[in-house]
Amino acid sequence: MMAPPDQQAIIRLFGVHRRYGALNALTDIGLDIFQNEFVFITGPSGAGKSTLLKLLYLGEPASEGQILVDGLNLARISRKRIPDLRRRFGIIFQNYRLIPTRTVFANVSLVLEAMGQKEHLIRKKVHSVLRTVGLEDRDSALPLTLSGGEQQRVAVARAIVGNPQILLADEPTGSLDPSSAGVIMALLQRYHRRGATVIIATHDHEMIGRTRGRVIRLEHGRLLPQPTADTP
Amino acid sequence: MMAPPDQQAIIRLFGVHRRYGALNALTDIGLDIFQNEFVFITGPSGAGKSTLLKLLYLGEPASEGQILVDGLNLARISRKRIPDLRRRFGIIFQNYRLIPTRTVFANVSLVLEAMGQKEHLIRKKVHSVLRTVGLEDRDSALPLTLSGGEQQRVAVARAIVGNPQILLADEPTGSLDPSSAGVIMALLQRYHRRGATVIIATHDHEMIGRTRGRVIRLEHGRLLPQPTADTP
Amino acid sequence: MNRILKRALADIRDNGFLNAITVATIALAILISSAFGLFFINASRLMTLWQQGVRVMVYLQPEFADAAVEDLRSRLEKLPAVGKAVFISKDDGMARLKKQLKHQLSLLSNLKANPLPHAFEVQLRPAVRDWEEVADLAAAIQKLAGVAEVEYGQGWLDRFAAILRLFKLAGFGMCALFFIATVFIVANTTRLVLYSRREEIEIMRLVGASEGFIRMPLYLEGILQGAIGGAAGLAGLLAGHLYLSAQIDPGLLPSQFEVRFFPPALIAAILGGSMLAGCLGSLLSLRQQLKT
Amino acid sequence: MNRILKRALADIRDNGFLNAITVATIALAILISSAFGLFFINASRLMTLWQQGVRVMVYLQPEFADAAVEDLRSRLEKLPAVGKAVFISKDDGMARLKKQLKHQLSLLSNLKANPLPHAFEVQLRPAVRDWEEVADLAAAIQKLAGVAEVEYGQGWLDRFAAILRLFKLAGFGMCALFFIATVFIVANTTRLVLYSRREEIEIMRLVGASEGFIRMPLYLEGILQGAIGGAAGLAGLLAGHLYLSAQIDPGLLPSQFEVRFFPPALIAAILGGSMLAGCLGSLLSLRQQLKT
Ligand SMILES: Nc1ncnc2c1ncn2[C@@H]1O[C@H](COP(=O)(O)OP(=O)(O)OP(=O)(O)O)[C@@H](O)[C@H]1O
Ligand SMILES: Nc1ncnc2c1ncn2[C@@H]1O[C@H](COP(=O)(O)OP(=O)(O)OP(=O)(O)O)[C@@H](O)[C@H]1O
Ligand SMILES: [Mg+2]
Ligand SMILES: [Mg+2]
Repeated sequence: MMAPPDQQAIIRLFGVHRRYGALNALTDIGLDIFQNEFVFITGPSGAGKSTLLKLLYLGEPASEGQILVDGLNLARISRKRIPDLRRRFGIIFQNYRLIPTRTVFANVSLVLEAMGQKEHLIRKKVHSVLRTVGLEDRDSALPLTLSGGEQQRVAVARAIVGNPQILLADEPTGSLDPSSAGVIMALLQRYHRRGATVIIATHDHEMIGRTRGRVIRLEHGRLLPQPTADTP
Repeated sequence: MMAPPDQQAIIRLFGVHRRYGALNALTDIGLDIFQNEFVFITGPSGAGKSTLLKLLYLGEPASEGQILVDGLNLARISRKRIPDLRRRFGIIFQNYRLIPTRTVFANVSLVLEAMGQKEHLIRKKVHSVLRTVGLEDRDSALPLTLSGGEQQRVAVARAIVGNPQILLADEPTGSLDPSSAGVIMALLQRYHRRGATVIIATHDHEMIGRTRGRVIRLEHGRLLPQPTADTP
Repeated sequence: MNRILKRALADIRDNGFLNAITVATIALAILISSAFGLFFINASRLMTLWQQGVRVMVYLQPEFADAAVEDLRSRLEKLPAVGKAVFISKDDGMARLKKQLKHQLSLLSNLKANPLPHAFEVQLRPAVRDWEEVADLAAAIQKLAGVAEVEYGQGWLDRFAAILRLFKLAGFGMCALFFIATVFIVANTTRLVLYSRREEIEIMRLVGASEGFIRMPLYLEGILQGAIGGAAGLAGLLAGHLYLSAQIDPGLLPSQFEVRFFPPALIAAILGGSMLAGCLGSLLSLRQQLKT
Repeated sequence: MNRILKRALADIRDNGFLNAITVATIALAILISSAFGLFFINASRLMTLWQQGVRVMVYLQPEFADAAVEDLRSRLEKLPAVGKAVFISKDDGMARLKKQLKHQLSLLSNLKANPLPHAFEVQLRPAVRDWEEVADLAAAIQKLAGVAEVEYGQGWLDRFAAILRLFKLAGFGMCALFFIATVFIVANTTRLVLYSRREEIEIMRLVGASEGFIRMPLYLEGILQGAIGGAAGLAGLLAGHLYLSAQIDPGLLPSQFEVRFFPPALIAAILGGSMLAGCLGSLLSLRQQLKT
């Protein structure tokens, strides 16, 4: 699904580096991601997939280079505007990052509360999204009492409940059996069809094979030359 | 690899239940696992795989039924003997459970220190096992500065460094790309050949297909009837 | 606001242990610093009262006419610092002297006539605190017609006043120190609590919550904890105070004195300080977390 | 042991922030409770000294021979409670009386002979603390040959003694309260710290570490933190003490009195208490974690 040239790039990276001390997690990344694209980022363990996602939502700053998200220059954004930026993203973190002291419901509703939505609306939306990921009856459980796959599904629910423009998913089905994984992937595809841009970091070549989308390969922090685009 | 009848069962479960309030995570599990077996536990998300492993190392007590590990009755074991029991196991937790304030080296060496081994021996063994999982140069990193797959490999290293009798691995390659996963699986098989009993909870049917071992299926907390044993 | 309060209360419920420890620490810290404050306030009130117990003796001229006594009394009692003026006739004076000189009575036995002058014993108003005020008063009395001499402040009382001053100095210094230390202890405790919750706060930031959204409930929580802890500390102090006051033999204390608790304004100030301290800790902690 | 210490030190290094906060809280808590202790000890020493300043006056029989004075003095000074006995001849006595009665001098002007007896002013040893001891002493002196009457304890001193007793009662109570509160605050802080580290402790248990292996370094850490925090608190107090002592006008205080710091034994006790408190918190916390 190489985006047609007239389409708008929602995310642009120019010469981006990310260093941790002597370690170069990302080296000279130049990349455009277009509105409503479905992108896989793949590569071996430690290649820099998660780091790349982190740079987009300012989980960490780039060491060098420019990143534009929907026209915002991330290097120049003021601290007060960061929440604004992050609300454009729905993020499924590799390690889920659920709040252990809050129930499943509270973890998911947090996003909507932070947006200032009305309480009865929040309740409706959260229950609906929990139903979609198959956890409607676990809404009052604490995350640590859930199985790994259940936690991952809560993370998915939290990422999509706010109806974000861009979905960043870091290994969103790593803890799921094939059938649950299929459900989640179908969900992300449906979400994509509604107009969102979806970026998935994953090792799962099988999943990549089954799904239409651009594949970006990283190795040792560098982009590999893209194979011929597999247009839809 | 159905164990021959003369082989000794190292783990035996009789009518084991585990309930969390109204939820039955495990129902009436009866199971023998033999010395030096290689066992996969599989099943959909929330089936009870992790719970079953937790019962073995007394991460949680069974609600009902008897569990024997190497002759020890877990229901009767005194609190003081629990560390003894746990040292028979090497455990790869589903969520890794690394200590965030300690370096990779310290996380792995902890096991040997707790066994009271000599410092120079510890250093040698830890470095050797970190080399095996491909992290020899990250020994002084903190876990949260590692990628997901790197963390998982630290968890593997910690599980095997103490040379335990039984290895419990909960989704040990979920965050790994196929080639790293292959390395880890080869490691677990080598470990098995050295005489250990290996029990792996996983969704990865591909991995199960590639590896010789008994497959135990769980669904909704119940054992499914075993398919015809695939003897080596 | 209602929403923030709701979230703060939910948060307190979800973090029961942390809250219990925080409130207990605040209560203890407030208890000890205000126990000292209360002790100091009462002790210095007692000492002031004692100092005020000082009489000023006014000796009249030998030729003073008995008829003018009432006139002088009313003039004395009109002075602002004076509470009451008690007339002591020369005969009363001799009786007192005999009691005072019981071992030297032979002295007095040879006397033919009573050589003592009439006198007034002047008691001061409770508002009179300083030694200087007493000296001013004495000077004013000295000027009145018929007054021969004014006497006040025996040696031991001078010494006492100096010690009282020292006591008050140390006391105020320590009150200040204790309350500052309390603020720090409370703030430290809140910081520890938020440190153990930093992952949660980080997650809120990552899902796009604004700083205000994150902080307001935490500040409110700090304020609530400060209020509850402070109130508990003061309640404990009050209980101890009531118990101990009941134990004290009233005969030991000057009759005008009663052991008192803090006045309401001070209670309010202590609670306010404790609320502020709870909030301050959250503030410092959240600032620090932003920096890293 | 060496290994445990090593692990404790590594642990302190790895948890820098938590340790800094713990040590600071311990230091503050120790500072305030021992500041009060110090204040109380000095104030009550001062008051005791004052009370000891009480003289016992021994009036001799009129027929007492001047030659026997030295004999009586040595007998007085042999009494264990007596520090010094100063002879006051009848002439000295008259001179004092004249000073004392400056407003009633006319009283004395008619005297032909000095009717006063010889007397001894007896000063007490510093070790004499109680009013009862003074009374016992007086009774003992009364029995000596040549003694007509023994006088001690003027009215104001009685009153003072009662207040001193009250002050000491409240002071000891508060010292106890403060130190208990300090122990709790320190223990609470350690509990909070270990609460925020419970995941780590749980992990150690899961990989087969024995309770001893887990706890020993933590206890040792609590003890080290208690020692460092306690020492810092005491050092702060010492600094304040030295500064304030230098500020005090020595003229205000009795000459035998100097403001003192804690004796070494008490310092050791405070440090010990603070170490125990640090350890106690760890103990409670680890116990609690085992139960859940
Ligand atoms: N905060 C950090 N400090 C130091 N090094 C880091 C930090 N975060 C990541 N790294 C390193 O950067 C490299 C890339 O990490 P990243 O998490 O992006 O890998 P990844 O492609 O997501 O791998 P995985 O598939 O294992 O999750 C790794 O070698 C990792 O150790
Ligand atoms: N401490 C707990 N309290 C309540 N319910 C629990 C607890 N632990 C597990 N459960 C529930 O028990 C069921 C089995 O959980 P378990 O973790 O064993 O699943 P699993 O087979 O490992 O799943 P996954 O593949 O997703 O890791 C799940 O529904 C889970 O929510
Ligand atoms: Mg990653
Ligand atoms: Mg599991």
